[in-house]
Amino acid sequence: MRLVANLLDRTRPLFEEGRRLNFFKPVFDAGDAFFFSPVTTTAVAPHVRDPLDVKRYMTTVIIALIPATLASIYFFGLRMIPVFIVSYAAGGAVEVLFAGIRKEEINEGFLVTGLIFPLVLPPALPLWMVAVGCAFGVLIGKELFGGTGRNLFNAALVGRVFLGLAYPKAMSGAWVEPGTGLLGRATELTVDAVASATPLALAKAGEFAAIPDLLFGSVLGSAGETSAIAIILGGVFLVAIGVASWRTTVSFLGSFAVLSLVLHGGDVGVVSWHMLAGGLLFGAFFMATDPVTSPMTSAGKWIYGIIIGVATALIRNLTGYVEGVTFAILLGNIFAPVLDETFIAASVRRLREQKA
Amino acid sequence: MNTALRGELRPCISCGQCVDVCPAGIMPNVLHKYIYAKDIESTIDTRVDLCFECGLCSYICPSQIDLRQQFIDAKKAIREELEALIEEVEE
Amino acid sequence: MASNDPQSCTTCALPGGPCGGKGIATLKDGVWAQNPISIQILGICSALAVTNRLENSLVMGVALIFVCVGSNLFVSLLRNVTPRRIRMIAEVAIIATFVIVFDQILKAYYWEMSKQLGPYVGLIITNCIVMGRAEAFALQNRPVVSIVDGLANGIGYAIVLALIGFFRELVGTGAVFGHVVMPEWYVPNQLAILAPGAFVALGFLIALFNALSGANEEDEGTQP
Amino acid sequence: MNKKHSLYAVIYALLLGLVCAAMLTGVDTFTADRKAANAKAEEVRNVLGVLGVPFDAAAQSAELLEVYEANVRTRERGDREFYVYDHPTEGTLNATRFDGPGLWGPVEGFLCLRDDMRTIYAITFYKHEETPGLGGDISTPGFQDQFRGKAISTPAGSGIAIVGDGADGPNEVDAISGATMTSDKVEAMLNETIDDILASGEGS
Repeated sequence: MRLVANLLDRTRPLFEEGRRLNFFKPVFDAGDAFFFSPVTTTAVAPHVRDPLDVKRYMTTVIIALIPATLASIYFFGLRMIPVFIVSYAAGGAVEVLFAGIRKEEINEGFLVTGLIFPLVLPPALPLWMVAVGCAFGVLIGKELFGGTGRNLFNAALVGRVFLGLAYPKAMSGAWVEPGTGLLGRATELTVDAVASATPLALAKAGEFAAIPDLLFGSVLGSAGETSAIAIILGGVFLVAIGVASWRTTVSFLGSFAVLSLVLHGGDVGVVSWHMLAGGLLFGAFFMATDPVTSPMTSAGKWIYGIIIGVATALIRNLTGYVEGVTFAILLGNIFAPVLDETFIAASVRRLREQKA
Repeated sequence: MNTALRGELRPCISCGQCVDVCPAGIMPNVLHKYIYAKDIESTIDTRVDLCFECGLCSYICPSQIDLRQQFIDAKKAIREELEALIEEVEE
Repeated sequence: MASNDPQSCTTCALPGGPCGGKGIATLKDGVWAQNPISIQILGICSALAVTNRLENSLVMGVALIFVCVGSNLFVSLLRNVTPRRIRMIAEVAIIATFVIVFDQILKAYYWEMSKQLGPYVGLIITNCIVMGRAEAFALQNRPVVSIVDGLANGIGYAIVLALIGFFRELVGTGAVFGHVVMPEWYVPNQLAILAPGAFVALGFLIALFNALSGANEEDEGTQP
Repeated sequence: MNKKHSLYAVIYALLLGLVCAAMLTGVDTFTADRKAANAKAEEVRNVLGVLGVPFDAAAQSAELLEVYEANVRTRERGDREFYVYDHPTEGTLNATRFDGPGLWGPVEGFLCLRDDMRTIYAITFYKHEETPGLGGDISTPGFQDQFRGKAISTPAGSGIAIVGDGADGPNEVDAISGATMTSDKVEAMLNETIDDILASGEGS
């Protein structure tokens, strides 16, 4: 650690105002903050802070994603590791560029986007597509709206929709047969892409994958979405610690289940199968709960979850698409500010009547 | 080295935790956005005057925004503006 | 408006100054400073719908130039005899006539293109640019300068459409005018030839035009 | 006459309407022949294409019609219209139109059978709204050429099967990977047409 500290101290002046590397100051600060905690204390009350700051927030999300990440490596091979690296590099490059333009510091948000993005992609997608998709998502989905905290849409999902529309053939032909046995594919460096149908596509033709396979995750699908157990494990941790809002998750899953029951004529078996298949759980725990793109009011979160749940059920059952979670969440994102506006106006009215 | 304590420069991520903890029942996250946009009208409407500066919002905020200080400043600005207005009327 | 003072023209050397001395300014406005698409954001429906290929974009541009010039000329010629109450209907009738004439010619001599453009040639009737120029310019100006205005706006529209069409065809199919120009390893990005790709392309183009003309400078620092 | 007067407005509108109508009528008469020829040629081009009649791709509408008239005749078989062409080397070919719902919109095409009315000579899909790059590939030669020589009726049963995992039977073709839904819809509409053809053949 002394070595790192020395290096940071020695190079610090290079990044100051007017020096050659000033544009890259955000990179330096990010590295600095990654290794060492800030030592400054506040000069004014309340003097102490809740240790759960944004950095911890993001770290918590990453910890919650570990089970799904490990599952993706187990089922779809070591090739996932370069995929993660490429995703981080592409998203990070856009982030650094904009941090430089805005003269702001790099936000920790991209640590989550960079990891979540490959998990919602087919595992055998060419690396350059991962890079293009991640860069597009961060650029169009986040930075053009003003960066972290101001983005309207979930950046990872914008990237995914972009790839789905731009390279439909690659996106539907990059699945990998999941590994089995003790080590799965975690010992294999390369994988074979196959173009078979995913469980949801087969379900449209009346063929249902076995529920234990869906729970464990040994089915075809996006890298991080197949293993229901791994997602629930991380997701419950995230909700329990308070980073993800249980309101969104519950209303999303609840409304999906209710509407699916109606559409399937009360067939509980089919509905519970649908709850485990595809990206529903991953979306409910990790994507829809993104605090920036979901409403901030509690009542807004309930309705937001219901919009997504209803849209997912409708898309899955009544359209030509087999999966609807991505579109449904982006649709929910559009409604989030409107919902906030409505409920904040109601709160303001209530506050105005209150005596000072 | 001030990554964690650079106040409003770090964006609000709309987590809503300040609303949950605020004993005065106001919405610090909404107020923060109005103050940042210098929208004094809306700041008054959203009842910044109800804040009694307990600092719980500053404590809980994961973005380390010093909400308490912002509200103190905002209230002071509003008071000054009102006084100026009263003086004008009296004259 | 300077329509009634026939001053001699200083910019174009034509005797008698048929354009009232503002030919060049009108041309510049239409093509650049008041570009109908990138500045006024008018007529973007067709700009999104038909720009998936460069050839389509160009034909559409020609169609708009034809209609805009024709309708501006006739609206301007009739401006002193048209009753104000029914001027809008008269404008629509003139515009529709020119649109249908172009559509019929396209159907007879360029069948393939007519099929590609589908209903969008007919929809020029409702294009805000044509109606807007007739209402805002031709109704108050003399015929020659009205023709210049129609030409300028048509060209402004055609240039933007051609740019979008070029970008979308190149990215979406790796080709220009149907000839593949991108190297073999290039994988066409099919988003570009779908409607959402048109939105993205148009967005970037408007941003580029704004950056070049320095518009929106006063907006600095008002974001929440 | 006073410009504000209603009668003036009515007369003006009438005159303007007359002039516009006259212009349009003129243009319409002037282009009518060519437009009709183009519309017919559009149809003819599809028929000639699936029957394998040699024609110049850049030919004008009138020339295409000539080629069509010289080579193709039509005949009714049951309720179905067939375009018949005596191919110099392949024997008599019979083409018929089929249509049906695709994934996103209607799909239309021609199915061309050999003399025995049991073997496919060629197939084309000339109109569809499927996803470009996925279902849209039904209009590519790669997909359509697979159908050549396939049997629409085998001792095991009738119909074409579009299968996902390696076609090997005499009536099987490969589905488009990633476009299961489109493949299923196309299979359904083809088999409906084939059943219709086989049923209409029994009576004749």
